[in-house]
Amino acid sequence: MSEHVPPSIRIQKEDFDAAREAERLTRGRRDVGAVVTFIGLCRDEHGTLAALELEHYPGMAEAEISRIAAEAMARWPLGGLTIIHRHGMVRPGENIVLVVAASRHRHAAFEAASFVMDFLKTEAPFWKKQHLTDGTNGGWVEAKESDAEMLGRWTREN
Amino acid sequence: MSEHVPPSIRIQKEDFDAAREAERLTRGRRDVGAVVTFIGLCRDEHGTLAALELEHYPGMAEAEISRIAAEAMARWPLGGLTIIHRHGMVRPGENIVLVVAASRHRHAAFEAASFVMDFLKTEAPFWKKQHLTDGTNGGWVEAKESDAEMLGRWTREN
Amino acid sequence: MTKLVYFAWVRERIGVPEEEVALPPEIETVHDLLRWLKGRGEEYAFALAHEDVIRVALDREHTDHDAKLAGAREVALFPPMTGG
Amino acid sequence: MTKLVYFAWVRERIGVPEEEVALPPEIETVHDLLRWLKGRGEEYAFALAHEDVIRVALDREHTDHDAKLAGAREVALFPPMTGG
Repeated sequence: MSEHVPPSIRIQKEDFDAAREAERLTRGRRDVGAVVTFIGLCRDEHGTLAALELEHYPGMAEAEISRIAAEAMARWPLGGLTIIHRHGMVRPGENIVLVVAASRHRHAAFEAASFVMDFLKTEAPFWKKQHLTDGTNGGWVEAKESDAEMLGRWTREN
Repeated sequence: MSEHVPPSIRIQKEDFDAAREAERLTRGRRDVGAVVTFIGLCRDEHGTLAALELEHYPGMAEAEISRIAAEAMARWPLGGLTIIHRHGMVRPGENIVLVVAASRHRHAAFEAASFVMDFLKTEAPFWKKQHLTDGTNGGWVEAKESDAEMLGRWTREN
Repeated sequence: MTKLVYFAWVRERIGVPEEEVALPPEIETVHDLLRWLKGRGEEYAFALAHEDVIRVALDREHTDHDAKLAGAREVALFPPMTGG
Repeated sequence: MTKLVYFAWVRERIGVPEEEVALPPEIETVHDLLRWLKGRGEEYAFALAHEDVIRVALDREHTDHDAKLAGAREVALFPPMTGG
Protein backbone atom coordinates (compact mmCIF):
# COMPACT_ATOMS: atom_id res chain seq x y z
CA MET A 1 0.00 0.00 0.00
CA SER A 2 1.26 3.49 -0.72
CA GLU A 3 0.75 4.58 2.85
CA HIS A 4 1.97 2.19 5.52
CA VAL A 5 0.06 2.42 8.77
CA PRO A 6 1.27 0.56 11.89
CA PRO A 7 -1.29 -1.78 13.50
CA SER A 8 -3.48 -0.27 16.19
CA ILE A 9 -3.95 -2.54 19.22
CA ARG A 10 -6.10 -1.86 22.25
CA ILE A 11 -7.06 -3.88 25.31
CA GLN A 12 -9.89 -2.07 27.04
CA LYS A 13 -12.85 -2.37 29.38
CA GLU A 14 -15.01 -0.03 27.28
CA ASP A 15 -17.03 -1.01 24.26
CA PHE A 16 -15.75 -0.12 20.77
CA ASP A 17 -17.35 1.41 17.70
CA ALA A 18 -16.62 -0.96 14.83
CA ALA A 19 -17.80 1.50 12.17
CA ARG A 20 -15.56 4.26 13.46
CA GLU A 21 -12.58 1.90 13.54
CA ALA A 22 -13.22 0.76 9.96
CA GLU A 23 -13.61 4.34 8.83
CA ARG A 24 -10.28 5.26 10.46
CA LEU A 25 -8.54 2.81 8.14
CA THR A 26 -10.06 4.28 4.98
CA ARG A 27 -10.57 7.98 5.73
CA GLY A 28 -8.77 10.21 3.23
CA ARG A 29 -7.31 7.17 1.44
CA ARG A 30 -7.96 6.06 -2.09
CA ASP A 31 -5.72 3.04 -2.27
CA VAL A 32 -7.85 0.74 -0.08
CA GLY A 33 -10.04 -1.62 -2.10
CA ALA A 34 -11.21 -3.97 0.65
CA VAL A 35 -12.03 -3.70 4.34
CA VAL A 36 -12.92 -6.79 6.36
CA THR A 37 -14.36 -6.26 9.83
CA PHE A 38 -14.79 -9.09 12.31
CA ILE A 39 -16.87 -8.56 15.44
CA GLY A 40 -16.99 -11.27 18.11
CA LEU A 41 -20.01 -11.01 20.39
CA CYS A 42 -21.14 -12.64 23.62
CA ARG A 43 -23.88 -15.25 23.03
CA ASP A 44 -26.45 -16.09 25.69
CA GLU A 45 -26.07 -19.88 25.21
CA HIS A 46 -29.82 -20.45 24.86
CA GLY A 47 -30.60 -18.13 27.74
CA THR A 48 -28.34 -19.81 30.30
CA LEU A 49 -25.58 -17.18 30.30
CA ALA A 50 -25.91 -13.89 32.21
CA ALA A 51 -22.40 -12.59 31.50
CA LEU A 52 -18.84 -13.50 30.63
CA GLU A 53 -16.06 -12.19 32.83
CA LEU A 54 -12.95 -11.69 30.72
CA GLU A 55 -9.67 -11.95 32.59
CA HIS A 56 -6.41 -11.04 30.86
CA TYR A 57 -2.68 -10.85 31.54
CA PRO A 58 -1.91 -7.12 31.32
CA GLY A 59 1.24 -6.40 29.39
CA MET A 60 1.47 -9.86 27.87
CA ALA A 61 -1.94 -9.48 26.19
CA GLU A 62 -0.75 -6.36 24.33
CA ALA A 63 2.62 -7.95 23.53
CA GLU A 64 1.09 -11.15 22.20
CA ILE A 65 -1.52 -9.39 20.07
CA SER A 66 1.20 -7.07 18.72
CA ARG A 67 3.22 -10.12 17.73
CA ILE A 68 0.19 -11.64 15.93
CA ALA A 69 -0.49 -8.30 14.21
CA ALA A 70 3.13 -7.97 13.07
CA GLU A 71 3.00 -11.49 11.64
CA ALA A 72 -0.19 -10.61 9.72
CA MET A 73 1.37 -7.39 8.38
CA ALA A 74 4.40 -9.41 7.24
CA ARG A 75 2.30 -12.03 5.47
CA TRP A 76 -0.20 -9.84 3.64
CA PRO A 77 0.06 -6.36 2.06
CA LEU A 78 -2.20 -4.51 4.47
CA GLY A 79 -3.03 -0.84 4.44
CA GLY A 80 -4.15 -0.99 8.04
CA LEU A 81 -4.95 -3.40 10.87
CA THR A 82 -6.87 -2.68 14.07
CA ILE A 83 -7.41 -5.15 16.91
CA ILE A 84 -9.43 -4.36 20.03
CA HIS A 85 -10.11 -6.89 22.79
CA ARG A 86 -12.29 -6.08 25.77
CA HIS A 87 -11.84 -7.33 29.33
CA GLY A 88 -14.14 -7.27 32.35
CA MET A 89 -17.85 -8.13 32.35
CA VAL A 90 -19.55 -8.56 28.97
CA ARG A 91 -23.23 -9.41 28.64
CA PRO A 92 -24.97 -11.40 25.86
CA GLY A 93 -25.33 -9.34 22.71
CA GLU A 94 -22.36 -7.16 23.63
CA ASN A 95 -19.07 -6.90 21.76
CA ILE A 96 -15.95 -8.82 22.86
CA VAL A 97 -13.40 -8.44 20.09
CA LEU A 98 -12.87 -6.44 16.91
CA VAL A 99 -10.48 -7.01 14.02
CA VAL A 100 -10.41 -4.67 11.02
CA ALA A 101 -8.07 -5.36 8.10
CA ALA A 102 -7.73 -3.04 5.09
CA SER A 103 -5.95 -3.89 1.85
CA ARG A 104 -5.91 -3.20 -1.87
CA HIS A 105 -7.40 -6.61 -2.54
CA ARG A 106 -10.07 -8.64 -0.81
CA HIS A 107 -8.17 -11.86 -0.20
CA ALA A 108 -5.43 -10.19 1.82
CA ALA A 109 -8.05 -8.50 4.00
CA PHE A 110 -10.10 -11.70 4.50
CA GLU A 111 -7.06 -13.87 5.21
CA ALA A 112 -5.41 -11.41 7.57
CA ALA A 113 -8.57 -10.92 9.67
CA SER A 114 -9.19 -14.67 9.85
CA PHE A 115 -5.53 -15.37 10.72
CA VAL A 116 -5.57 -12.78 13.52
CA MET A 117 -8.73 -14.30 15.02
CA ASP A 118 -7.37 -17.85 14.90
CA PHE A 119 -4.19 -16.88 16.76
CA LEU A 120 -5.95 -14.52 19.11
CA LYS A 121 -8.20 -17.40 20.23
CA THR A 122 -5.34 -19.68 21.15
CA GLU A 123 -2.34 -17.44 21.87
CA ALA A 124 -3.60 -14.21 23.44
CA PRO A 125 -3.72 -14.49 27.25
CA PHE A 126 -7.45 -14.05 27.91
CA TRP A 127 -9.79 -16.34 29.85
CA LYS A 128 -13.56 -16.36 30.08
CA LYS A 129 -15.53 -17.13 33.23
CA GLN A 130 -19.23 -17.79 32.88
CA HIS A 131 -21.85 -16.22 35.13
CA LEU A 132 -25.15 -18.04 34.68
CA THR A 133 -28.69 -16.65 34.68
CA ASP A 134 -29.60 -18.92 37.62
CA GLY A 135 -27.04 -17.00 39.71
CA THR A 136 -24.47 -19.78 39.81
CA ASN A 137 -20.88 -19.70 38.64
CA GLY A 138 -20.69 -21.56 35.33
CA GLY A 139 -16.97 -22.08 35.59
CA TRP A 140 -14.26 -21.21 33.11
CA VAL A 141 -14.85 -21.68 29.40
CA GLU A 142 -12.77 -24.62 28.19
CA ALA A 143 -10.40 -24.24 25.27
CA LYS A 144 -11.62 -26.04 22.17
CA GLU A 145 -9.52 -28.60 20.33
CA SER A 146 -10.93 -27.21 17.09
CA ASP A 147 -9.40 -23.81 17.79
CA ALA A 148 -5.93 -25.28 18.19
CA GLU A 149 -6.41 -27.34 15.02
CA MET A 150 -7.27 -24.21 13.05
CA LEU A 151 -3.71 -22.96 13.46
CA GLY A 152 -2.54 -25.69 11.13
CA ARG A 153 -4.23 -23.81 8.29
CA TRP A 154 -1.61 -21.09 8.57
CA THR A 155 1.56 -23.17 8.45
CA ARG A 156 3.86 -21.55 5.94
CA GLU A 157 4.73 -23.79 3.05
CA ASN A 158 8.25 -22.41 2.72
CA MET B 1 -29.35 -20.36 14.53
CA SER B 2 -32.48 -20.17 16.62
CA GLU B 3 -33.92 -17.41 14.47
CA HIS B 4 -33.65 -17.90 10.74
CA VAL B 5 -33.49 -14.67 8.76
CA PRO B 6 -33.74 -14.71 4.95
CA PRO B 7 -30.87 -13.01 3.10
CA SER B 8 -31.32 -9.33 2.31
CA ILE B 9 -30.19 -8.36 -1.20
CA ARG B 10 -30.13 -4.89 -2.69
CA ILE B 11 -28.87 -3.43 -5.96
CA GLN B 12 -28.89 0.33 -5.62
CA LYS B 13 -27.45 3.60 -6.88
CA GLU B 14 -27.23 5.08 -3.36
CA ASP B 15 -24.42 4.51 -0.90
CA PHE B 16 -24.95 2.11 2.03
CA ASP B 17 -24.24 2.32 5.75
CA ALA B 18 -22.20 -0.76 6.62
CA ALA B 19 -22.53 -0.26 10.37
CA ARG B 20 -26.31 -0.01 10.19
CA GLU B 21 -26.48 -3.16 8.06
CA ALA B 22 -24.28 -5.08 10.52
CA GLU B 23 -26.35 -3.85 13.42
CA ARG B 24 -29.55 -5.02 11.70
CA LEU B 25 -28.24 -8.59 11.80
CA THR B 26 -27.50 -8.51 15.54
CA ARG B 27 -30.08 -6.14 17.02
CA GLY B 28 -32.13 -7.82 19.72
CA ARG B 29 -30.35 -11.14 19.18
CA ARG B 30 -28.18 -13.03 21.60
CA ASP B 31 -27.33 -16.05 19.52
CA VAL B 32 -24.92 -14.33 17.13
CA GLY B 33 -21.28 -14.81 18.10
CA ALA B 34 -19.58 -13.52 14.96
CA VAL B 35 -20.26 -10.86 12.35
CA VAL B 36 -18.00 -10.48 9.33
CA THR B 37 -18.42 -7.36 7.21
CA PHE B 38 -16.75 -6.94 3.83
CA ILE B 39 -16.66 -3.54 2.15
CA GLY B 40 -15.32 -3.21 -1.39
CA LEU B 41 -14.23 0.31 -2.28
CA CYS B 42 -13.20 2.14 -5.42
CA ARG B 43 -9.41 2.71 -5.57
CA ASP B 44 -7.90 5.64 -7.47
CA GLU B 45 -5.25 3.47 -9.18
CA HIS B 46 -2.38 5.78 -8.19
CA GLY B 47 -4.35 8.89 -9.06
CA THR B 48 -5.24 7.85 -12.62
CA LEU B 49 -8.89 6.96 -11.98
CA ALA B 50 -11.59 9.65 -11.69
CA ALA B 51 -14.55 7.27 -11.37
CA LEU B 52 -15.90 3.82 -12.12
CA GLU B 53 -19.19 3.54 -13.95
CA LEU B 54 -20.94 0.37 -12.85
CA GLU B 55 -23.30 -1.15 -15.37
CA HIS B 56 -25.55 -4.05 -14.40
CA TYR B 57 -28.21 -6.32 -15.85
CA PRO B 58 -31.35 -5.38 -13.92
CA GLY B 59 -33.35 -8.40 -12.85
CA MET B 60 -30.56 -10.87 -13.51
CA ALA B 61 -28.22 -9.11 -11.02
CA GLU B 62 -30.76 -9.62 -8.21
CA ALA B 63 -31.51 -13.19 -9.33
CA GLU B 64 -27.84 -14.16 -9.53
CA ILE B 65 -26.92 -12.63 -6.17
CA SER B 66 -29.95 -14.33 -4.61
CA ARG B 67 -28.73 -17.64 -5.97
CA ILE B 68 -25.24 -17.06 -4.50
CA ALA B 69 -26.79 -16.03 -1.16
CA ALA B 70 -28.99 -19.13 -1.06
CA GLU B 71 -25.96 -21.32 -1.73
CA ALA B 72 -24.08 -19.63 1.15
CA MET B 73 -27.05 -20.10 3.50
CA ALA B 74 -27.18 -23.78 2.54
CA ARG B 75 -23.45 -24.31 3.14
CA TRP B 76 -23.00 -22.51 6.47
CA PRO B 77 -25.28 -22.04 9.49
CA LEU B 78 -25.87 -18.31 9.14
CA GLY B 79 -28.01 -16.13 11.35
CA GLY B 80 -28.19 -13.46 8.68
CA LEU B 81 -26.69 -12.43 5.34
CA THR B 82 -26.87 -9.03 3.67
CA ILE B 83 -25.49 -8.20 0.23
CA ILE B 84 -25.62 -4.72 -1.33
CA HIS B 85 -24.09 -3.84 -4.71
CA ARG B 86 -24.11 -0.33 -6.08
CA HIS B 87 -24.46 0.71 -9.72
CA GLY B 88 -23.85 4.01 -11.50
CA MET B 89 -20.90 6.34 -10.94
CA VAL B 90 -18.62 5.59 -7.99
CA ARG B 91 -15.57 7.73 -7.18
CA PRO B 92 -12.30 6.66 -5.53
CA GLY B 93 -12.73 6.14 -1.80
CA GLU B 94 -16.44 5.41 -2.19
CA ASN B 95 -18.17 2.12 -1.46
CA ILE B 96 -19.05 -0.38 -4.20
CA VAL B 97 -20.17 -3.56 -2.46
CA LEU B 98 -21.12 -4.77 1.02
CA VAL B 99 -21.42 -8.30 2.39
CA VAL B 100 -22.37 -8.92 6.03
CA ALA B 101 -22.55 -12.48 7.38
CA ALA B 102 -23.63 -13.30 10.94
CA SER B 103 -23.26 -16.69 12.60
CA ARG B 104 -22.77 -18.39 15.94
CA HIS B 105 -19.15 -19.11 15.09
CA ARG B 106 -16.47 -17.14 13.34
CA HIS B 107 -15.49 -19.58 10.64
CA ALA B 108 -18.97 -19.81 9.15
CA ALA B 109 -19.16 -16.01 9.01
CA PHE B 110 -15.68 -15.63 7.46
CA GLU B 111 -16.17 -18.42 4.92
CA ALA B 112 -19.65 -17.30 3.87
CA ALA B 113 -18.59 -13.68 3.30
CA SER B 114 -15.51 -14.74 1.34
CA PHE B 115 -17.53 -17.26 -0.72
CA VAL B 116 -20.15 -14.63 -1.59
CA MET B 117 -17.45 -12.18 -2.74
CA ASP B 118 -15.68 -14.75 -4.89
CA PHE B 119 -18.89 -15.69 -6.72
CA LEU B 120 -20.14 -12.14 -6.91
CA LYS B 121 -16.92 -11.13 -8.72
CA THR B 122 -17.29 -13.72 -11.44
CA GLU B 123 -21.00 -14.57 -11.65
CA ALA B 124 -22.99 -11.42 -10.86
CA PRO B 125 -23.74 -9.42 -14.05
CA PHE B 126 -21.90 -6.17 -13.34
CA TRP B 127 -19.28 -4.42 -15.47
CA LYS B 128 -16.96 -1.55 -14.64
CA LYS B 129 -16.03 1.23 -17.05
CA GLN B 130 -13.12 3.46 -16.11
CA HIS B 131 -13.22 7.24 -16.37
CA LEU B 132 -9.70 8.62 -16.07
CA THR B 133 -8.49 11.79 -14.38
CA ASP B 134 -7.05 13.04 -17.69
CA GLY B 135 -10.60 13.13 -19.06
CA THR B 136 -10.22 10.09 -21.31
CA ASN B 137 -12.23 6.90 -21.31
CA GLY B 138 -10.11 4.20 -19.69
CA GLY B 139 -12.13 1.40 -21.18
CA TRP B 140 -13.80 -1.52 -19.45
CA VAL B 141 -12.10 -3.27 -16.54
CA GLU B 142 -10.93 -6.70 -17.69
CA ALA B 143 -11.91 -9.81 -15.79
CA LYS B 144 -8.99 -11.33 -13.91
CA GLU B 145 -7.96 -14.96 -14.36
CA SER B 146 -7.21 -15.04 -10.64
CA ASP B 147 -10.84 -14.32 -9.81
CA ALA B 148 -12.05 -17.27 -11.85
CA GLU B 149 -9.40 -19.50 -10.27
CA MET B 150 -10.60 -18.57 -6.78
CA LEU B 151 -13.86 -20.40 -7.41
CA GLY B 152 -11.96 -23.68 -7.28
CA ARG B 153 -11.53 -23.14 -3.54
CA TRP B 154 -15.22 -23.73 -3.04
CA THR B 155 -15.65 -26.99 -4.90
CA ARG B 156 -17.58 -29.30 -2.63
CA GLU B 157 -15.71 -32.42 -1.71
CA ASN B 158 -18.82 -34.59 -1.66
CA MET C 1 -39.84 -12.82 -31.30
CA THR C 2 -36.75 -13.02 -29.14
CA LYS C 3 -35.44 -10.12 -27.09
CA LEU C 4 -31.68 -9.68 -27.31
CA VAL C 5 -29.96 -7.58 -24.64
CA TYR C 6 -26.35 -6.40 -24.64
CA PHE C 7 -24.08 -5.08 -21.91
CA ALA C 8 -20.77 -3.24 -21.50
CA TRP C 9 -18.55 -3.28 -24.58
CA VAL C 10 -20.84 -5.73 -26.41
CA ARG C 11 -23.58 -3.09 -26.09
CA GLU C 12 -21.24 -0.26 -27.11
CA ARG C 13 -19.97 -2.09 -30.19
CA ILE C 14 -23.36 -3.24 -31.39
CA GLY C 15 -24.68 0.25 -30.73
CA VAL C 16 -28.04 -0.61 -29.14
CA PRO C 17 -28.83 -1.90 -25.64
CA GLU C 18 -31.52 -4.29 -26.83
CA GLU C 19 -33.59 -5.34 -29.82
CA GLU C 20 -36.33 -7.75 -30.80
CA VAL C 21 -35.47 -10.26 -33.50
CA ALA C 22 -37.31 -13.02 -35.34
CA LEU C 23 -34.86 -15.91 -35.30
CA PRO C 24 -34.88 -18.27 -38.31
CA PRO C 25 -35.99 -21.74 -37.25
CA GLU C 26 -32.54 -23.26 -37.95
CA ILE C 27 -30.99 -21.22 -35.10
CA GLU C 28 -31.03 -23.84 -32.36
CA THR C 29 -28.07 -23.15 -30.06
CA VAL C 30 -26.29 -20.15 -28.59
CA HIS C 31 -23.48 -20.90 -31.01
CA ASP C 32 -25.88 -20.74 -33.97
CA LEU C 33 -27.21 -17.42 -32.68
CA LEU C 34 -23.72 -15.89 -32.41
CA ARG C 35 -22.88 -16.98 -35.97
CA TRP C 36 -26.15 -15.59 -37.27
CA LEU C 37 -25.69 -12.25 -35.46
CA LYS C 38 -22.16 -11.84 -36.86
CA GLY C 39 -23.67 -11.94 -40.34
CA ARG C 40 -25.98 -9.02 -39.59
CA GLY C 41 -23.38 -6.27 -40.03
CA GLU C 42 -19.88 -5.15 -39.17
CA GLU C 43 -20.86 -3.78 -35.74
CA TYR C 44 -22.04 -7.28 -34.79
CA ALA C 45 -18.97 -8.90 -36.35
CA PHE C 46 -16.76 -6.51 -34.32
CA ALA C 47 -18.69 -7.00 -31.05
CA LEU C 48 -18.69 -10.79 -31.32
CA ALA C 49 -15.32 -11.29 -33.03
CA HIS C 50 -13.85 -13.21 -30.10
CA GLU C 51 -16.74 -15.58 -29.53
CA ASP C 52 -15.03 -17.47 -26.75
CA VAL C 53 -15.07 -14.48 -24.39
CA ILE C 54 -18.76 -13.70 -24.95
CA ARG C 55 -20.91 -14.77 -22.00
CA VAL C 56 -24.53 -15.66 -22.53
CA ALA C 57 -27.63 -15.73 -20.34
CA LEU C 58 -30.92 -17.30 -21.38
CA ASP C 59 -33.85 -15.79 -19.53
CA ARG C 60 -31.38 -14.37 -16.99
CA GLU C 61 -29.49 -17.58 -16.28
CA HIS C 62 -25.86 -18.13 -17.24
CA THR C 63 -25.41 -20.74 -19.93
CA ASP C 64 -22.73 -21.95 -22.32
CA HIS C 65 -22.41 -21.76 -26.08
CA ASP C 66 -23.55 -25.34 -26.64
CA ALA C 67 -26.89 -24.73 -24.94
CA LYS C 68 -30.09 -24.83 -26.95
CA LEU C 69 -32.07 -21.62 -27.03
CA ALA C 70 -35.14 -23.78 -26.34
CA GLY C 71 -37.58 -20.93 -26.73
CA ALA C 72 -35.82 -18.47 -24.41
CA ARG C 73 -37.56 -15.13 -24.56
CA GLU C 74 -34.60 -13.01 -23.47
CA VAL C 75 -31.04 -13.73 -24.59
CA ALA C 76 -28.27 -11.59 -23.09
CA LEU C 77 -24.75 -11.24 -24.49
CA PHE C 78 -21.97 -9.61 -22.48
CA PRO C 79 -18.26 -9.70 -21.63
CA PRO C 80 -16.89 -11.52 -18.55
CA MET C 81 -18.24 -9.85 -15.45
CA THR C 82 -16.23 -7.51 -13.25
CA GLY C 83 -18.50 -6.69 -10.32
CA GLY C 84 -17.70 -6.75 -6.66
CA MET D 1 13.60 -13.39 43.65
CA THR D 2 11.21 -14.56 40.96
CA LYS D 3 7.71 -13.18 40.49
CA LEU D 4 5.07 -15.85 39.91
CA VAL D 5 1.74 -14.77 38.41
CA TYR D 6 -1.38 -16.90 38.06
CA PHE D 7 -4.51 -16.54 35.97
CA ALA D 8 -8.05 -17.93 35.71
CA TRP D 9 -8.57 -21.23 37.58
CA VAL D 10 -4.87 -21.58 38.36
CA ARG D 11 -5.15 -18.27 40.24
CA GLU D 12 -8.42 -19.29 41.93
CA ARG D 13 -7.04 -22.65 43.09
CA ILE D 14 -3.73 -21.31 44.37
CA GLY D 15 -5.62 -18.48 46.05
CA VAL D 16 -3.33 -15.56 45.20
CA PRO D 17 -2.83 -13.68 41.93
CA GLU D 18 0.92 -13.38 42.35
CA GLU D 19 3.79 -13.90 44.73
CA GLU D 20 7.56 -13.47 44.99
CA VAL D 21 9.57 -16.61 45.59
CA ALA D 22 13.23 -17.43 46.09
CA LEU D 23 13.81 -20.45 43.86
CA PRO D 24 16.34 -23.05 45.00
CA PRO D 25 19.30 -23.18 42.60
CA GLU D 26 18.45 -26.72 41.46
CA ILE D 27 15.21 -25.46 39.80
CA GLU D 28 16.36 -25.12 36.24
CA THR D 29 13.40 -25.75 33.98
CA VAL D 30 9.69 -24.97 33.90
CA HIS D 31 9.12 -28.63 34.68
CA ASP D 32 11.32 -28.38 37.80
CA LEU D 33 9.38 -25.30 38.89
CA LEU D 34 6.01 -27.04 38.56
CA ARG D 35 7.23 -30.04 40.61
CA TRP D 36 8.63 -27.71 43.28
CA LEU D 37 5.43 -25.66 43.46
CA LYS D 38 3.27 -28.79 43.85
CA GLY D 39 5.24 -29.58 47.00
CA ARG D 40 4.36 -26.23 48.56
CA GLY D 41 0.84 -27.19 49.69
CA GLU D 42 -2.41 -28.79 48.66
CA GLU D 43 -3.72 -25.66 46.91
CA TYR D 44 -0.68 -25.83 44.59
CA ALA D 45 -1.03 -29.58 44.16
CA PHE D 46 -4.69 -29.08 43.19
CA ALA D 47 -4.02 -26.16 40.83
CA LEU D 48 -1.19 -27.95 39.04
CA ALA D 49 -2.47 -31.54 39.24
CA HIS D 50 -2.79 -31.86 35.47
CA GLU D 51 0.59 -30.48 34.53
CA ASP D 52 0.14 -31.07 30.83
CA VAL D 53 -2.66 -28.50 30.55
CA ILE D 54 -0.75 -25.77 32.39
CA ARG D 55 0.56 -23.09 30.04
CA VAL D 56 3.64 -21.10 30.96
CA ALA D 57 5.03 -17.72 29.98
CA LEU D 58 8.54 -16.54 30.88
CA ASP D 59 8.78 -12.78 30.99
CA ARG D 60 5.51 -12.62 29.04
CA GLU D 61 6.46 -15.01 26.26
CA HIS D 62 4.85 -18.40 25.75
CA THR D 63 7.19 -21.27 26.40
CA ASP D 64 7.04 -25.03 26.95
CA HIS D 65 7.74 -27.18 30.00
CA ASP D 66 11.21 -28.18 28.84
CA ALA D 67 12.41 -24.58 28.70
CA LYS D 68 15.03 -23.35 31.12
CA LEU D 69 13.96 -20.57 33.43
CA ALA D 70 17.27 -18.90 32.59
CA GLY D 71 16.84 -16.08 35.06
CA ALA D 72 13.30 -15.10 34.02
CA ARG D 73 12.00 -12.45 36.39
CA GLU D 74 8.29 -13.11 35.83
CA VAL D 75 6.89 -16.61 35.39
CA ALA D 76 3.18 -16.91 34.58
CA LEU D 77 1.08 -20.08 34.95
CA PHE D 78 -2.38 -20.34 33.44
CA PRO D 79 -4.88 -22.64 31.71
CA PRO D 80 -5.25 -22.79 27.91
CA MET D 81 -6.47 -19.44 26.67
CA THR D 82 -10.04 -18.73 25.61
CA GLY D 83 -10.02 -15.19 24.30
CA GLY D 84 -11.48 -13.83 21.08
